[in-house]
Amino acid sequence: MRYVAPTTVDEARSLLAEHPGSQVFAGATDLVPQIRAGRPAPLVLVDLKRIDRLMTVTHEDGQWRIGAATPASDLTRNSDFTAMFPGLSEGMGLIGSDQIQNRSSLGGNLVNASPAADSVPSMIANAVQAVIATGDGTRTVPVAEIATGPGRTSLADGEFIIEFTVADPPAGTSDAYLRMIPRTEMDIAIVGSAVRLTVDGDIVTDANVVLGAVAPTAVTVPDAVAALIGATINAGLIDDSVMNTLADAASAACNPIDDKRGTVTYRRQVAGVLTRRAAAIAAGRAQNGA
Amino acid sequence: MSRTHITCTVNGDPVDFLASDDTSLLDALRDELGLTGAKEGCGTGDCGACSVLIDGRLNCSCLVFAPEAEGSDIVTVEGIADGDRLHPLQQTFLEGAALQCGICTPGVLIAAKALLDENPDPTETEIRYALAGNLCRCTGYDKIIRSVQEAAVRLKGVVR
Amino acid sequence: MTVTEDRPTYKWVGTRPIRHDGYEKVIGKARFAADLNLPGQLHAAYLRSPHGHARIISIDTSTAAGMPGVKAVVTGADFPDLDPTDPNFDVSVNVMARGMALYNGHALAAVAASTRAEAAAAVATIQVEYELLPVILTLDESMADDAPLVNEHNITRFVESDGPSNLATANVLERGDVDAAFAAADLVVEREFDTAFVHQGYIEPHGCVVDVGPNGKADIWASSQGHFMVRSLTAAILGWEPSKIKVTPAEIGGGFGGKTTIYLEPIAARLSQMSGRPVKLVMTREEVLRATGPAPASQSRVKIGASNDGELTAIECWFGYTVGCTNDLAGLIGAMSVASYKFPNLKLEAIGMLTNTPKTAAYRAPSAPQAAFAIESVIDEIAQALDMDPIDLRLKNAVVEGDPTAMGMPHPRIGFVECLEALRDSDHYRSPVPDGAARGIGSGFWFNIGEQSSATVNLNEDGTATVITGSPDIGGSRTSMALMAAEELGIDVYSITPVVADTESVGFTDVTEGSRATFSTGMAVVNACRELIEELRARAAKILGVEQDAVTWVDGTAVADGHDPLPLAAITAKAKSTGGPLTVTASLNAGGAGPSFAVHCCDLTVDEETGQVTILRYTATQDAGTAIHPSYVEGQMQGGTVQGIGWALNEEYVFDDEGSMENASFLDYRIPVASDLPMIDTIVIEVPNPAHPYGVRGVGETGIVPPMATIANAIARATSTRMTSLPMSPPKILAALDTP
Amino acid sequence: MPRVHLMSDHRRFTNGEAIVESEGATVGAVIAELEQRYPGLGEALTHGASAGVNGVIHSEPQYLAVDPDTDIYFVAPLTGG
Repeated sequence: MRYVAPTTVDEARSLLAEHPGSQVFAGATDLVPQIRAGRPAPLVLVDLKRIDRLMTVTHEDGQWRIGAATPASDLTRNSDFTAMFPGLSEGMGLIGSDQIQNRSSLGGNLVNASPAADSVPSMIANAVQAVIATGDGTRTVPVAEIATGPGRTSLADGEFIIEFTVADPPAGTSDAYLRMIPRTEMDIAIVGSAVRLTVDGDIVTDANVVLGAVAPTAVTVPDAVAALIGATINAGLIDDSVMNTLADAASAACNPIDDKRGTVTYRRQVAGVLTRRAAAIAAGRAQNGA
Repeated sequence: MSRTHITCTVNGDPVDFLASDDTSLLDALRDELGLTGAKEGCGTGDCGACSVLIDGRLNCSCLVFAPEAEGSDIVTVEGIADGDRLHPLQQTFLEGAALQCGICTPGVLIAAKALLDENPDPTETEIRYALAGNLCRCTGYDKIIRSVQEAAVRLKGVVR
Repeated sequence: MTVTEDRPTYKWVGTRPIRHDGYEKVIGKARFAADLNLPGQLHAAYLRSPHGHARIISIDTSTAAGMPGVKAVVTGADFPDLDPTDPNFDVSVNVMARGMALYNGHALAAVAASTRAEAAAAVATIQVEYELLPVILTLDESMADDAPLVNEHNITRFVESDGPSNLATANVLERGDVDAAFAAADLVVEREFDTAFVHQGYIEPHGCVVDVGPNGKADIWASSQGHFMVRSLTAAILGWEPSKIKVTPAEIGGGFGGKTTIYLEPIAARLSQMSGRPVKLVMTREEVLRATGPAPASQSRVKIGASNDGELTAIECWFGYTVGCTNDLAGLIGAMSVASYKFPNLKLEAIGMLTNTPKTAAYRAPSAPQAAFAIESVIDEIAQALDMDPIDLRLKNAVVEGDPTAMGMPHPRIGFVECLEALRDSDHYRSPVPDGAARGIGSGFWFNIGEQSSATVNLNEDGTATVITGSPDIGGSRTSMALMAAEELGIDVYSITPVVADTESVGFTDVTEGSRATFSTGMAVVNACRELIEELRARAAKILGVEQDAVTWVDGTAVADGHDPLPLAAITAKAKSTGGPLTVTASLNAGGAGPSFAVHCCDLTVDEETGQVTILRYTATQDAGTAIHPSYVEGQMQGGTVQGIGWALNEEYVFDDEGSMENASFLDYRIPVASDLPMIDTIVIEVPNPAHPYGVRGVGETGIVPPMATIANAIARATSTRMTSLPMSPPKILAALDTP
Repeated sequence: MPRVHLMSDHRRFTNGEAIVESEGATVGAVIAELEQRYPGLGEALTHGASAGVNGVIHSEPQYLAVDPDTDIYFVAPLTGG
């Protein structure tokens, strides 16, 4: 295995083109354990962390640009970003320990394509776009289109993500992310739920609900969105009937597996519970700009 | 497997060494540089016994490829004392019986130092979450948390 | 907080000095097994069985032997076959399979090469022809009438048996007439429980470096709980003479019973002998979880009868342990130990059944935690039914000195009542239960054992001392030895250097297990010091020109009427002229290990929508007899408690139906992390053990016995649902809450 | 005469007797005498049991002296962790 560290996007492009079977990485917090567990090491490992553009976060004229290799802790420590996207920041803040968060990146978390990736539901809920380096240019797609199944993405050979872009949330908008893990840290999510709400006065005018770890990829829940839009919020509280419909919709959207972390029934039940709780937090934040 | 020549600073000293590209920084520190303070407890970033600072940031050195260390500034447990004057954390860990077997101690000290460098007055909960990535099986964490709290008090007392 | 009871005041014993081995550990200089590198050393890697149970038709290592960098390859054929009745047969077969892979992960071959990568590449080329056999994973499968044999060499111990079977051990203890007592009881509660395989979880994987010289002398560097055990087992498995093997103890990175046996050393020794090079063999975490000793899984039935006024009149228990692929003697006795109450009528039956899972090993009070989880849960249910305070119910029936143990033998002096009273009067138990939370109680004890220890105490010319023992030290026992020596000799604890010496530099010493180090080895140190004091009095008599009887030893000085006190250093400075070096070795087979009782209490909340448990407060009381170094007694209580909490809430082996462990990593084998826990408050009780010069009781193991029941009892009071299956993980709690 | 308390499994040699008396100055002598009276019992006690005497468990009690009014409790071997 050979290690290379390009310093520009073009240099990375040509390296990937030159060496089919090479692999890009940033934190490798998933890649190293997989190699250790027997996954064949790639012929060439392309470290993206020396390309400034992939490591920088900018915020100008209503848009955030986040380098794909930026460590999660850069964002969780960015108070402006966390104020605008508390849920997304929470999602990244839950990816493993401090040691892991100083390396794991939004790009890596997305491209590793684990169904339980903690940052992906919130990225989708906030309509984050991924700017992808293609053979000779770039293309931009919604994050939801990247992961296609456990360990599989829609990226072609030689393609890698340069950065993510997300527009500032409209007024009265906020989000929240909750996940269920047996311990309080260091676990892979058994269930993850991201909710984003936009509130006008005390009426929900826009919503997005995305679940993680309950299907081959993160999954949006249209019925839950429908339940939320038009609902009234008084003093940060959504009334129970909406909450029950919301929870049932989330449970119904689950297509989980039994595995060593959780059972099908457990994931369905808890998906409803976490979605209700995340919606309540998001509502409170959206209404009083918390 | 070709070996790459890597230069960086470790505990303030400029060093250079050879390592094959798939060698972890942990193995390079231990086998090439003889710094066996960082330990392998799992090799997959789940136990924290291999924690080091890379350019001031807390990392599991078992997840870092040796070539990534090129030009970086690395601090290991062997480098946190000031000559023979122990770091306050090392002193409170000894006084507070915050270690028994000691295999996790290097990683815990580095993680605690990273915490106090950034947050000089952490609450108990903040300490517990900052150390959640460092597994200890002997102590039940109680005396580790109390020793970090005591070190924070002593560090605040010192004008920095 | 220490509750001290009729104990003399000591100068050093009971203080909290910094442990002598602490400095190297905090600066990263302490050397554990994997920290040694010898020039020219090879690295070894294992081939492990991918099947849960298979006969090995053939192993072809010819390709591997020719691979680049490979210097030696071994399989089962490279080790002598012991007779199945040999006590070391099971360890030998587990170190390297002989014609039969007994579990997924069982070592089949090993390769030594210049680099780890070359060794691993060579292992991948080894061709093995298997005949797959049925895989037995659970107790029911193993007990089934037509169950295939897990291990064709297994002969049942303790009971009459006619040939190989899946029954490893069987034990029955009886007194009184349980059936009559149940008939007469006002209340009878019966429940079934089960627990999963759990691992000791030490953070240091097993490791060693072995260098066999051309003269056949093996130099072993390894971390273990007993390097003399490493020497004798390695010798037995290789058929070498123990005197040809020297074992130097590395610092041990946790053991908890899991390093009271061996896995690597015979393999590394054979590879070194064959290659003429030192061989380093270190397990990966995955190998530690797949192939080293878990504690047995268990099923149990507990039935207890009581009168309306809270007298526990009868107990009948059946315990079924799955003990892995070989006959493990880790003492089903533990199951018997937990009848901590008077119980005039008692019937305890325990069996150990074989399964195609890794050979089990001791893990802190082996087999007692599983039994205590069941018994202490039913006792708590009785307290609820009788509307009695759970401590009062236990106080009413607690065993005291003279009451029979489950095995019939009368208890010596014990401190169970004192622990119950201390907890009852504690701030925790007196304060109200936080709203939304619930409080649980649990208790337990462990016998502790004596066994053999040696100690050599040398006085140096400047009046300092070196205390040399053979007991590996995990929890601070070196400093405890120094404290006892300082108390005896009357010198400063820091003028004493405690050393854990290799097998050629100190007398034979048994494994550090059964919480015996401070007890037995401590006793050897005290005996050596007392002999030295006699010699010092004789030397002082010569110096002062008086009779030896006229000299008494007080606070490190020789005192004789009409003379100024003669400090130790003044005597050692004249050692040469008064008779030569001052050195004494003492050894013993220690008897009278005093049991250590504990009572725990925890407040917790249960999120009834997700099944998640949050522990708010935890208090542990335990009788240490005399706390030589209170900080490290507290450390044993806190460490044991948190292992018990892990066993209660999240730790388990998850096998697929082929017997492959699916969670062989610290990601999915979930031991507690710092943010899972509150502080573990400790109340050290001191009811001195009359059989020890300082009243010491071993404290290393009891801490793990009470937590599972303590937490289950709190969950039962929080949710009015009795959890009977470990681990009490969120999915299992939610499922239990949903069943009506 | 020392009183010997047997584990349930060893009572099969003494057709159910839980406590038997036996002549002997050491535990080893007691075991040998028991082997005469109850063939097989001595063998079982030698290999598969420890002896509890005066509150202390001895894993190899062969040469342990006992006086006439001692109680010897035979128990399964005890290990620790």
